[in-house]
Amino acid sequence: MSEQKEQPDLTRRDFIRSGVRGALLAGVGAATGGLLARSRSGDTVWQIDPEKCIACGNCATYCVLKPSAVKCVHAFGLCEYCEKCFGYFDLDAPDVETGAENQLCPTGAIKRRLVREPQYEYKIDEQLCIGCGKCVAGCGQFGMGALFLQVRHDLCINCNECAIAAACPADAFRRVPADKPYLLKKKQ
Amino acid sequence: MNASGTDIRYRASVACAVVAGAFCVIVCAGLIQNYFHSDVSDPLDSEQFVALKAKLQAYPDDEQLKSEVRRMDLELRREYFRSQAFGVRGGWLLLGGIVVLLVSVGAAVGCRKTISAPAPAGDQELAEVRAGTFARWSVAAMGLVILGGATALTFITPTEGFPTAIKHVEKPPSLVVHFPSDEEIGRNWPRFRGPGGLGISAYTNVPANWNGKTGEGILWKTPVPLPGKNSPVVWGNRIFLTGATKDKRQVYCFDADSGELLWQRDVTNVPGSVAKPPVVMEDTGYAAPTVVADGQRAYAIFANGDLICFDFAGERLWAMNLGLPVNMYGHSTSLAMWRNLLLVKFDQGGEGEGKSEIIALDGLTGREVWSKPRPVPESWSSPIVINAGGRAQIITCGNPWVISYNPADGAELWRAKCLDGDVAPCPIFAGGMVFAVNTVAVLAAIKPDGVGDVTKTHIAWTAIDGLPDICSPVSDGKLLWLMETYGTLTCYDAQTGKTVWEKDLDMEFNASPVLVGEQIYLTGIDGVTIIIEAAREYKEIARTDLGEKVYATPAFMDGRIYIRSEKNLFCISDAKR
Amino acid sequence: MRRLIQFLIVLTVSASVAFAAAKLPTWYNLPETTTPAPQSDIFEYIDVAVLAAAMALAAYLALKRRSRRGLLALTIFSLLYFGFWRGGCVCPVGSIQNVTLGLFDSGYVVPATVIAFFALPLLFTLFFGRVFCAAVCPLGAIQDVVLVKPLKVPTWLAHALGLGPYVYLGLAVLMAATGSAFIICRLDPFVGFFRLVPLGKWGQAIIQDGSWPGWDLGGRFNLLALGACVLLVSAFIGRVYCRFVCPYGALLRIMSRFSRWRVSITPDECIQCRLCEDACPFGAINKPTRRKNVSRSEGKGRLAALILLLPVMVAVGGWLGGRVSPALSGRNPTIRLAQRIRDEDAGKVKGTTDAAEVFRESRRPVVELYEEASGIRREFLLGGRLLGAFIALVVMLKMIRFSIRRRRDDYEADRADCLACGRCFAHCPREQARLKRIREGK
Amino acid sequence: MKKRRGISTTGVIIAVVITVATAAAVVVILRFDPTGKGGSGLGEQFVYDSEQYRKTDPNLIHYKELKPIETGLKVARGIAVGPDDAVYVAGDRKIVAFDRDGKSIAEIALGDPPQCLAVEADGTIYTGMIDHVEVYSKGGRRIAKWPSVGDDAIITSIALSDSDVFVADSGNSVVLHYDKAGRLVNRIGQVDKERGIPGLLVRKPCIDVAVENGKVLWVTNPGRWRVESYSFDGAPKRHWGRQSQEIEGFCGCCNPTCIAVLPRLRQAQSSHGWLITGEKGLPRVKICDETGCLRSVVAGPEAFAKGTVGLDLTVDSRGRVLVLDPVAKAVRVFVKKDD
Repeated sequence: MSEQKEQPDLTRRDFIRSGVRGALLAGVGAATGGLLARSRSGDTVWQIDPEKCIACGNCATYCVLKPSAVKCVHAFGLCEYCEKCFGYFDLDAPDVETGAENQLCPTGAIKRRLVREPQYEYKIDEQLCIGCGKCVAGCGQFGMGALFLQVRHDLCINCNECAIAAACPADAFRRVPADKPYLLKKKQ
Repeated sequence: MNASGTDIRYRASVACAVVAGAFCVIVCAGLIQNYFHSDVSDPLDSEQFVALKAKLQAYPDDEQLKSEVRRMDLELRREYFRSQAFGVRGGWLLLGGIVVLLVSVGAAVGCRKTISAPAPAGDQELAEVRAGTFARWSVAAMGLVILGGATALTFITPTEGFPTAIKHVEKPPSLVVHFPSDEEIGRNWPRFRGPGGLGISAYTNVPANWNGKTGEGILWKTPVPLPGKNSPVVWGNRIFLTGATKDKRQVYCFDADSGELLWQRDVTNVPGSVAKPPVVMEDTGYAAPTVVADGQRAYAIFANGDLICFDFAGERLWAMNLGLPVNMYGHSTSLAMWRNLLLVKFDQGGEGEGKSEIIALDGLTGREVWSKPRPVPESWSSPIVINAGGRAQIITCGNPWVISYNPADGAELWRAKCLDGDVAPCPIFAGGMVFAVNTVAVLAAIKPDGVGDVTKTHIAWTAIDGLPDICSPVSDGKLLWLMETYGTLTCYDAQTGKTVWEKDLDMEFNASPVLVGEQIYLTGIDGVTIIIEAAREYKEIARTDLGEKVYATPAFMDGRIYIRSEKNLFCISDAKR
Repeated sequence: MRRLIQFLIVLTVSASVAFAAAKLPTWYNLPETTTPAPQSDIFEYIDVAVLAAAMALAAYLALKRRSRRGLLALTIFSLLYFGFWRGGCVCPVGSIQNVTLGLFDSGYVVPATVIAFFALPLLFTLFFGRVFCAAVCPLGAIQDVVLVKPLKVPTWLAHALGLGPYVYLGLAVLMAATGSAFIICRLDPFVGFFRLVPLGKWGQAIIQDGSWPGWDLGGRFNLLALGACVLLVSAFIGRVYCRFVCPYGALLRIMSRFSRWRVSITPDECIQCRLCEDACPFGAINKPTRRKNVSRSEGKGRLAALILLLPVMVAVGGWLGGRVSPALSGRNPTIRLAQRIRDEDAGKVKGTTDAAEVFRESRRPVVELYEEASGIRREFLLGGRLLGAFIALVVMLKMIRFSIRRRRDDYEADRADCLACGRCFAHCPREQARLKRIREGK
Repeated sequence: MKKRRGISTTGVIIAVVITVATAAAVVVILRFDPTGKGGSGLGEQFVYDSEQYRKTDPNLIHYKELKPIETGLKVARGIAVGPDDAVYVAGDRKIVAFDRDGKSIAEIALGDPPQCLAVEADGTIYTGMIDHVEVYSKGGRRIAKWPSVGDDAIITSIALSDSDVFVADSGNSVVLHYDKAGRLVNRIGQVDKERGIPGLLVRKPCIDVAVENGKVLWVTNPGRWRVESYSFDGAPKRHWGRQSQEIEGFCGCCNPTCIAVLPRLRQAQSSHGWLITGEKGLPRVKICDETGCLRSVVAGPEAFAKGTVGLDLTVDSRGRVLVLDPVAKAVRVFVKKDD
């Protein structure tokens, strides 16, 4: 076990090591280089396609945040300001007034305001909305579909894979460019 | 070393940690209790509240019930927000507690941290060997655990596949307006009398000798199911014909190489198609008009006004009925095309009845693009589309007008009054001149660059010798030939209108003559084809017999002639089978 | 099926028809739908810069400066920045999946920042050892700060559990490559905590409009519960996630094995004082070997047997992986939908699911779905075989490694296992001497 | 090292903690439902439930369904009955016709996608495109193309009398009265306080018109959940209808979407002024008498796919109710049970 014997052994090992290191470096470089060549720097964020959404309620509970980053939004341009709003009133509401017994939203997040008889404005109080989509279902089934769910980007932390997207039965989540982060329903 | 100082710090840290830990446990318990108490996020899921609402359904006008619901709603929400606020406050307290706990525990551990003296080394070598063995065995055991887990997984999950079936591919509709180029048209025989309807073959390598009885020179022969006087139309390797009887109409597509009937389609289910059969003469039949093809689709019209379009695969694209033509021989004007427009000359009724018109339809959809009424009574002559005077023109013959239209919008370009009677021969265009002819009228040479009524200004010459009543003229630009039904062939000088020669062939003709290079093919009703020189003197080159009656003008393609006899479709070719 | 679909819009009337909305009074201003913008992507580039700088600093602190205190400070900074500010996303651990999907699906574009997050720690490790783990990774950091009383995990158990990262990595790559799921993200134990204190949300609100969004806490109960459990364990078993779970750690181990420079316990030479023997809470210190009278022939025979067994086991693993692939493919949404539709059609299951109902409403031909599913199954078959072979290979290589006796003269940090945390420095008397020299030198 | 021999309390506590935590972690992971299989987990209060209105009292249904006629269309828009009870359906870019037994008899290619159609007794077809009307002969040739009604126009229905053509323009909430040559005669249904016309209110393009006995024009006013009748000079005559999810009313925010006049069938039965109405939201077809009182349900919501929008209906001379189902892309045929 002399010094002379040790020396070549170590250098051989070092040689192999640096060889492998070079190979690994080349591998990582090739993979990332190839991907970089394809990557466009444009950032993307998660969003719900309202045309696909079925208002199943998963958005309210599958988000990694609580309350969910998904909220109901209202496309006022689509809204008909109905007196009997099916997103506001329970289907079997006894009356068409703002009493709690008539309201559809379980968290009372929709506010009603008279514009001009018989037109009423309905606004979402986002502090209260939990994104359950109940009003979305009502408005979609009987109304204009002016209420729909969207990921609010002041809340969303843009997970690598959105937990709601993984649980969405309608495949309604997709990544959209960050400079156009909303898929709002518009007048067709 | 300051032992006592460390000790005090240690004890303080431990005490702090214990307090923080207890605090954390209490807060945590409170939070968990709160979490399960408020249950998910549903303030209204209280049974009492639901029952109250259900009751309200039964008594919708009970004001007291209503106020009860509202009160309870308010209460539940207040409770919900209180619980939420509790949760948030508790969360912060817990976080603070954990931080204090961590810091104090860290401090306590830090105080007690001493670099411990190593334990006495036992039999290091043995320990090392044993460690290696242990490691090996534990890794092997873990590998086995994975193996076992995977095996178990294969047993508990079904591996059933998915049913498969043949995928149905729906071809996308082509929306691009496509029409064949002049060059493509020139290579085919897309309409009555070939490219441009001029009766001129683009190929000169066609056979000159055949015999229908012995089969000599006949590449194939295929029976045509229903009778018809229309001529074969050839595009690529497809030949189109129609056939009809009083109450049945069909369109056929044959393979040009084998003669196989690729498809045959009944023309039924046409909106407004009249059940009553039209009046026709036996000379004309129910399927006199010739098909037109544009490389993608074939169009056919029948004596009862049914107009139909198929693609080359035999898929019906559209159909319509133009109304039962009022026409004493039966409708027999063939179709024409310009670019994507299908041109239907639909002359009917008596003089001054105003029933005649010319219609242009979009070939793909059958949608009408334009239509123009025509100031003529019924006629049989087919239109041609020419390029003359720097513009595209549709040339039509009627009694008494020869009218030229702009094919793009149907605007009338010029008209000349020179015909009379039941006009059947088609106009031709040769040597810069339009020639229109009918028996009992004249042969007129008209310069096609006029505007408005050009009767007085643009008719170069007229002549009256040997005027035909069925067969259309043919011209190479220098000479022009007229074939009269009873066999009188007249040759004119196309420039001057002087008769050059006249020859009585002593045969009956319905098919129009076709110019093939320097020769003219004349096919008589009895099936005999006479081939003469297209020259200033009459000279017969050959005479050959098909042995079956022929009413339709043959189609000439590369090395082949297609002749429709009364019952069959023949392909004549020098190339032996 | 507790909850059927209530709601499906069949666009028959409204399609391609323009329609005027309500005629409202002129004084009424139509409210705009508020659309808060997402965080600017400038932040992501800043993140990349911070990552690179933090790793450079960690390398300096661990290798050159040999400062445990500095590393601890950096650890806390990383925890705050990458963890609580950024919400733990995108982290290099999760980026494995993006990169995999990017390599397998040409339609998927991996953002440049994610590629940087994937590659930078690998490259740093190749040169400086696992300095990323030491003080930059927020997942490691949160475990590190709660490590109160490290217990020694028996080496044999540590080696057995050390298979975990490879299995996890293989599974994650398979799931990502087939476009099925990002399981690393789904099972990330710490996101709940990172999102509990929404530093990023506060910062964003303040930067963007100067508002204060309130003291609300975020985070899901189940995620928090998982995180709490892992943290509780890691208070006693140092970095339990990093050592026995983290798939990125598996990659870093490979890189670290061949690193150019690395942490050494002693600043100069080992005097074999054995004081550092128990210094490492992660069991990453190797003792010197002593071979004197162990018969080598026995070891050689075993080694030969294992090497011969290697291809056999790899083949067995591959075969078994193929057998397991249908079970694994159940995680793919398309496969799941196809199975559901098939079972519903065959009457095997009662009722329907939202997904199945949406599919039926879409009127897409079932055969098409089945074909797509069969295609994915084939991918899974291949992937499963490779995964099985990979796991078998790892097991066999580990066993072979334990059969080779390496010669080691000094106490050394294990090339692969060492997290470069710097805890052992203080245990070395040579280090103490060095520090003293520095102090006195000043 | 000494501790190895005896077992310290701290060691036990730590071991217990580790075991419990590990077990809890495993349980939590197993309880994870990343694929959403378990549903949202929200309470009943968060579920929108309209199922109770999707069932009809079978005693109210006096009609039974025969074999439907498959139209073969991709988009089915409008239905009308022509001479000899031939059924005409407009959709895609064509009109298809079937004889009274459901056999295909004709197909007419159109240039634009049709929205609706009406067929005269002689077989002339009036078809409404988005903004204009085209007239086709019985043979399928286009006879006339009327000028565009305007950019905002959405033509949703056409009705004919002997000399008039009524065109419902949902885009402008008005019924346009033309003569047969395409000259605009009058605009019916615009807000007119003096005559007591509240105006047509629509939220989705779905105004339908029908002519009763060649004298009375019936128009749907979906935003007000009612039907209105007018004389041909535009004077309002009668109206009935109210909002309700119950079968007696018109559901949703905008209904009925289509109407047809029930022909007087038998001497005994006075069905004068009876209408057949079709709704969306809760897709249902029912018959109401001249006062708006429900007389019969032809088909309840259970007969149609959920979310069916854009029904059109007509009645033939035998009293068969023909409903164009845009989801099934078929003509659903309903006859009275006792027939």
